[in-house]
Amino acid sequence: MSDRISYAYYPGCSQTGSAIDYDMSTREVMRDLGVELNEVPDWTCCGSSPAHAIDGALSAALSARNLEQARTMGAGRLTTPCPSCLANLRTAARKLRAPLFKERVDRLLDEPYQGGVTAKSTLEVLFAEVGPEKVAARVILPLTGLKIVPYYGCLTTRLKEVMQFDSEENPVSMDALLRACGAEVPDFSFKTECCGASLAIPKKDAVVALSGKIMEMARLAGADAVAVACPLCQMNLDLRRGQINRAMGTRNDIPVFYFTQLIGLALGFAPDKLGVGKLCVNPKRVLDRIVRS
Amino acid sequence: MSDVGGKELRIIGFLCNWCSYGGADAAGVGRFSQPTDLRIIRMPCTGRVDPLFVLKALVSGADGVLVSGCHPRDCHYSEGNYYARRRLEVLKRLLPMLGIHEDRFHYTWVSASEGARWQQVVTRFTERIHELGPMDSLDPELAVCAIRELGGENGQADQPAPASGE
Amino acid sequence: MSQLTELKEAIRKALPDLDLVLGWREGYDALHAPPYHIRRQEDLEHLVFGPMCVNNLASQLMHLRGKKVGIIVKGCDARSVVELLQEKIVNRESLVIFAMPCKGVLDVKKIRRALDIDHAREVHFHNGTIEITSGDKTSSVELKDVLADKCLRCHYPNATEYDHFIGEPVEPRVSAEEAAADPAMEELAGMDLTERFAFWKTHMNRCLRCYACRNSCPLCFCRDVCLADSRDPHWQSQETSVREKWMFQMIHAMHLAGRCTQCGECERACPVGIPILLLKKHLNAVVKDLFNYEAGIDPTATPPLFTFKVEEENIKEIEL
Amino acid sequence: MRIGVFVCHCGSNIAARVNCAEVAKAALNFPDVVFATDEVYMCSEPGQESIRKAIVEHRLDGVVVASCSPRMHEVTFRRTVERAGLNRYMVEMANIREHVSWIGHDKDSNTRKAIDLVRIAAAKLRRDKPLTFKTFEVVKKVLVVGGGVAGIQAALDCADAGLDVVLVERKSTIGGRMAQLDKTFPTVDCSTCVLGPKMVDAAQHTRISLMAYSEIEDVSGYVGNFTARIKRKASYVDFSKCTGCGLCTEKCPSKKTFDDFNEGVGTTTAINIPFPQAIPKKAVINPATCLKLTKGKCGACAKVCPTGAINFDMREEIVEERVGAVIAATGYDLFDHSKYEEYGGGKLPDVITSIQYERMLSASGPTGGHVKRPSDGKEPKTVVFVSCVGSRDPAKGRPYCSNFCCMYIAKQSILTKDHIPDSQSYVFYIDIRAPQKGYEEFTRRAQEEYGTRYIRGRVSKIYPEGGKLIVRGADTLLGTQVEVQADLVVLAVGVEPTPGAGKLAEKLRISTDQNGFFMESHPKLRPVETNTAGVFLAGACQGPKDIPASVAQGSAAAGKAISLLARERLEADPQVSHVNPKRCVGCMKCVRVCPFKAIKETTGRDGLPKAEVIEAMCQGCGICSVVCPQGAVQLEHFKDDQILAEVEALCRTWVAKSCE
Amino acid sequence: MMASLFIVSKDIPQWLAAMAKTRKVFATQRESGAIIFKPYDPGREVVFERESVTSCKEAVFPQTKVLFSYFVKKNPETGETAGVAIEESLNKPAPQAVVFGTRPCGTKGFLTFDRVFDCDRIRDPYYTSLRERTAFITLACDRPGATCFCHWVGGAPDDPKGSDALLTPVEGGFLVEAVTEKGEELVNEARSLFAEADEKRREEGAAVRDKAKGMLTPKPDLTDIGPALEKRFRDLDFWEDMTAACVSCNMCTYLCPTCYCFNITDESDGQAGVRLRTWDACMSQQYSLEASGHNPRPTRAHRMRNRVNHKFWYHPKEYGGVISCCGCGRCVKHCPGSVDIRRILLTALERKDEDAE
Repeated sequence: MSDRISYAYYPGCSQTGSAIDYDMSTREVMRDLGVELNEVPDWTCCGSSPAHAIDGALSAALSARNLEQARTMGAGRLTTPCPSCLANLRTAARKLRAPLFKERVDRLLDEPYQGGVTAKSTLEVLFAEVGPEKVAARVILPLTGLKIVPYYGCLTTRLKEVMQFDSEENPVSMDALLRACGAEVPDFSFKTECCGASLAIPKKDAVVALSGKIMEMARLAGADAVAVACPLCQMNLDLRRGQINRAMGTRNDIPVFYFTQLIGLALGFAPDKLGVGKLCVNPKRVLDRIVRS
Repeated sequence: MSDVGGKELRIIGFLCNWCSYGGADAAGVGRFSQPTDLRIIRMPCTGRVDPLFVLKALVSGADGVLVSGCHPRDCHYSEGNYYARRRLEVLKRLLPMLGIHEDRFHYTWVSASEGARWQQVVTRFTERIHELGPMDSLDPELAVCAIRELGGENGQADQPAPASGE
Repeated sequence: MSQLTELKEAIRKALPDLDLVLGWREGYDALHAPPYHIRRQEDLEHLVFGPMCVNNLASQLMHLRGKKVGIIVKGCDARSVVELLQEKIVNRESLVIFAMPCKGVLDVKKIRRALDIDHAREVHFHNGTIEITSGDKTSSVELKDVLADKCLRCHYPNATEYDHFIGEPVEPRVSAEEAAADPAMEELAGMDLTERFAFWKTHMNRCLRCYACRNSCPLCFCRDVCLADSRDPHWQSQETSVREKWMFQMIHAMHLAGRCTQCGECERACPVGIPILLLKKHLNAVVKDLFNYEAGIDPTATPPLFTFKVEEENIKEIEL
Repeated sequence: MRIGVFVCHCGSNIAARVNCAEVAKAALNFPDVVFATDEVYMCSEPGQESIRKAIVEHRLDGVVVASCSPRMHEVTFRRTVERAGLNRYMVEMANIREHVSWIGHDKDSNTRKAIDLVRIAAAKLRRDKPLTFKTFEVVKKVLVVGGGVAGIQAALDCADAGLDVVLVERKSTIGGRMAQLDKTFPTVDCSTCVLGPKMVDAAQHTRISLMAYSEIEDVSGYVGNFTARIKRKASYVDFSKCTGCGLCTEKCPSKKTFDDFNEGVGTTTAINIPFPQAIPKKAVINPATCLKLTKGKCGACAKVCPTGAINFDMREEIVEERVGAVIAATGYDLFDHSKYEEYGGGKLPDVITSIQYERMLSASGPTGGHVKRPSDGKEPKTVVFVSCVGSRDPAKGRPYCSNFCCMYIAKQSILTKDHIPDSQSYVFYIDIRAPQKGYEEFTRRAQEEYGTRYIRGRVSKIYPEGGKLIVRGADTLLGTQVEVQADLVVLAVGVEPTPGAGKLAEKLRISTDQNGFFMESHPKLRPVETNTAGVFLAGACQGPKDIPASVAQGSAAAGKAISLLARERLEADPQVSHVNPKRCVGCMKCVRVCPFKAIKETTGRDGLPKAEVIEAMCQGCGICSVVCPQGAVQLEHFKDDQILAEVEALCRTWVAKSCE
Repeated sequence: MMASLFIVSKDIPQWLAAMAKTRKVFATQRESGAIIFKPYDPGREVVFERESVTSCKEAVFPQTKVLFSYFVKKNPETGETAGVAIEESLNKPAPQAVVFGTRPCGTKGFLTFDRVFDCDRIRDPYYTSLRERTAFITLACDRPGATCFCHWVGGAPDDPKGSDALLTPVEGGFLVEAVTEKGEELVNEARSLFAEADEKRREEGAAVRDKAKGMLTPKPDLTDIGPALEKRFRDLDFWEDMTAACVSCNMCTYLCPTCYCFNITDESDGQAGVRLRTWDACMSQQYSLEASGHNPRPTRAHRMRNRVNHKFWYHPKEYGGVISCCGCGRCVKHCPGSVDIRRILLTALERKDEDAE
């Protein structure tokens, strides 16, 4: 394999707003590890919630359009940090193999869908192509002594047939990358529990209960920090911490990072380059320990 | 599904008695509906399937030929399908040089328990042959077929024997 | 000592222990050298060797089973002998092989096309040209223009299996890769399916069912009991339709798959110029690709269609 | 030739989708067909009688039956024509049920297809020849592979019927899975007490030769005349000297050896006798952990052995046995639950398998019958049983039901209460499958008398929290999520074929089903036979089975072997290859490819080599026929001409149709 | 013989086209380097420069001839046989035919056929029906080839025997002489294409023929060839040596203008069938194979002996001394082993006084 890895990059809507720090850290880390990201020109919403719940063809058409945008830039493969976007892109590509469905989608598109672009998560690119060894070799400030709990959320590896990456019940890719950064990664039973994101609007109390349980389990596991790979998970675990603590009567103050932020820190990037300042739960204690070591 | 897209095409299947023939039976028992174009010839083993039977069928008017036997390692005679695999692969690669689309011939492995798989194989193969359409014909042979007209429409005596052989 | 003298000497010594030695003699003109049986010492005077010795003498070995036979081979002929040894048609103990390094044989059809010659009284070879005297006229042509196609791409000019090697081995004319590049094959490959189908239909229409191809083939040793003229089993009728003629060539090609040493005798023998070697070349390439096997190299090998591997590296199961 | 065609309606099975009368009418036009009719049930008594009558009345010399699959009724109709005085091979079948009426919906297309299939059959029949049997002697000895309860039963039944038996067991003792069990359901009697006497009988039976710690290397030959090569593995103990006193096991310093018999609950010594009632009761050295064999030091066992049975230089040896029949009884293995990451992926110490629990419950087990949590040795008060772990779960590649887990869960929950009266058991289940005699009552007792709480739903997650295991699942009856705080979780792991089953199937030339279990010849009518004559199946190697079913099938397989070998001579299937010496050129390609070494080289009248088939060894695969370039080797009933006739019958019709 | 006419080369296709209006025309055409007889196709060039590989035998004695077809009729009620319907191929009249561009030797081949298939004893309708309807326009040879020996067996490069018209190549075209009325008719049908040949052309034609004759190698005296071959009959070593290069294929007999052996086979599905008459070849092992498995001519030596003897000994003996070889040399020229029948004859003659051991 040549050193140069190149991907079309599809940030996804969240990464331009609430999760801009995920986007920032992703770009920095990837660049440092030799992955060339070329942003898909004129990309649009992937058609994930709520479109996919209302109109399957429209949702697929949106994903198809983005994949075609990537194809026109000459890319055979695309990466996105957001599991939700990835799920929709990959689902659309699968469904479009059926000629009748493709016909319906093509009617919604300017040009018929041709296909041929595969989408992968940023996590998969880092784990499977860059690899923990290469990450470890480039670590400048190891996360030694930090217990970091990896939380993958429900979409990163599911559905298995769609994602075709890592174990759906006990994924280990993020564990390996964090270990490569020097962190201690304890066993964690709640890696793929639901944070409740899809109920965020209609049933806030359910979200708080689910996310609260995850944070409680992280505390029991002795976590100094939680690493996530999904903008919605991050929002629920981080932004809602006050609600969680109030509802559960806890005082959980474990910060929740994007895994790319943690890798970035280990690679020696300044926290502000990685958007660490955008986190709600104060990460200072963690940051201090990295610098100290 | 009476057949795929209208008129039936001419498809011959050579099936191993021990597995695929049973698989086709299993598909029947399971009522897995299939296109009706295929005509199955029962063989003792795919090791008995001479590639020349396939060629003979293709030059004689078949539009497609399917050979199906036991999965590797499952041959009732231990080794028949291994020989078949080599012979049939060579045959498959010969066809295009003869000007015959290689997709007109397919060999695969279906066990006696894989009724659903058999349904899939038959359906897909039949669809594929329909995509390719009827085979280009060679010269109309002197063929016994051509003189069947002698016997009237159904080959029956329309009137008392003109030149009795008895 | 010239190569021919050396060859004669070797045969002279071996002849007392042999029933006969297969060689070539001078033919009705200087361009033809028909196969010849050397039984007595005095027969040796007619023995010739040179680019006009086109026939593959291995084709005769099947008739001579049970006899102690000597055979003169060119590089390509030796491959046929190796194949016959593999298939136990000939017994190594009752065979003495005299190997001649070969720089190629003539294609008489090419000569006829290049030069307007009827009766070649004399033929001389020097410096890569062939000089032919016919009547009172002498004309010459570059040897490379009139050598058989197979020789232009020959990769085995020296026999690999022999008892006596006469003279020095010659360098292969081309590398293995060059040997693989074949304009006739490329032409066929360049056609689409319809064109190829029509190609064979046209060519096969001309076939006479004379079976010169089959009977000249060193490996078609079933010739007297060939499927093509058998009533039991009844594979073919006697009808001279394209269907039957083409079917025979398919039988021929499939039966040679993994065995054909590409000596080209079938195509050379065809009186009406049907390019039947193409099918065999193609199958040889397939066999090489699938089983990494070339016929007629190793006398102890088993031709690939008479054996198998449980895991075939190069056969991928194709799903519909 | 005079051919009769008989088209079967099979009630409405065929007639509803095929115009049978039209098929018969069309058949009357086929070459040599002089009689054609259709009947409601061809295989019925009157149906067969009508065939017999027609043969006599119309002087038929061949019959085509268009009905169901020949795999179903070919034998039936062969007998029918034989009764009418024809050779039994003068029958061809056209499969117009499984291959036509059951799979096609359009009656016209089906009828056309049925006519073609009859056409093929008639064309082939025209070239059929009466075939006659030759007979051959049989070896009156049975090889039983696997010494579990099914194998033991089969061996005992065969031996009692007067057949010699070779009983081969891979482990050092027979007994199999049943020997590992504490109690059996639904009687809750002691498993070893039931099995023990049978094991002793098997060991002491004069007709049974027991080969423990041995495996099948390969099997060649054919029904009545198999040759099995059996590998005696190196046990490093001379079984003829070992008395099973156990002194060596006491002195062995290598005490961290994985305890196979106890499923890794506790450890054992490098030299070991698996359990007190082992048969044969012989010690075996595990070469992976023996200090003498790994490091060249120690040898304590050799020093203390009173009979000098220890032999560190022992090598495996191959023993050859000629047998007439083979019974495969290789049993089952258990699903590796580490594939369930949601249940801890095998890393949570207090999540154990049901068979481990069984060993824990056993008084002769590693814990002396005391139930202890592996993590801390404490007695659990809350035990959760999870059913269908690796069963009925297509996502894990295990779509089938493992048959007996429901019942042993009930048994184990009852035993739990017996062992720990203040305990509470929970069972997560999908369905309770208890169809045999006394089974349903047994599961109700578990619930009603022993207070086991049954929760209908799958477990979605097991995770540790505060020294407990949280078992989260759905209660689909209440429609809610439930969480149970458990001290010990027992997974009812599914049943799968033994790891060597696939290899053994290859050696025996039998097939396996999609799940890897040995395939029976017919799921209903030939459940213990295989498609290889003379090879029979017993027990869970054919599919998950509980003890009574395994014992029954062991007896059934024995019955089949006994009836096979009761005859002095067997009839050889005459569908074998023959060489026409006039066509054979002696290239011996057929000799090269024959998997059965059934073709030999001889010398023809012209002094040249010719091939010759040894009929008794030929199995009729036809590989030889294809490699013979001159068509000299022909397989009876599948001759080139017969297959070509079938091809041509179709092609001619097709070409004729397209000319119209 | 009618007076000589002249036709320019470029008008030949027009003549062929005129004849093809009402007749089936066979002409020599080139395919893949081989000159063969094929039905005339205006899109394809007719070539004359060499003797064709195949003879024109196909025109009158097709390689496959359906003699008749038959169908076993059945009673629709009982399925029992109710007679056989037969379609006789003779009932379909064959079209008039012209063979164009055969050489004198090839044309003469049919004289041998006539002796066999149309004689006092036998009149084979399948043969004669085609023979009567076929005309031969023969091209005289201007240059005999290395394998030509028509003059050994009573022929000549300009022998008009058996031809209906004879062409002689001259500068710019051909001299045309009608030999029979049929030939005359063929010329007259396109009379406008022909000019009267002037003296100069006639002389040129005569010169061409003389030159060709002059080029012939000296011919041996074959008067005693029968007895000479008889002497060698039991001398299998002689025949072994003569056939060392023979591969036992059928080529020599199939290309031969005088070989008339045939085989008759039925092809049937049990109910409908055809009876075929196809060429057979005495060089094939099966030719003389008997049902018992015995073969009186088991080796190629036996078979070659039969071929040569038949042409030069048995046939002359049976048919008033006429050798049934036309000397075209196809069997020599195209033989994969370059087996030379002339050498066999000469060697036999050389040893005619030598008794076999």
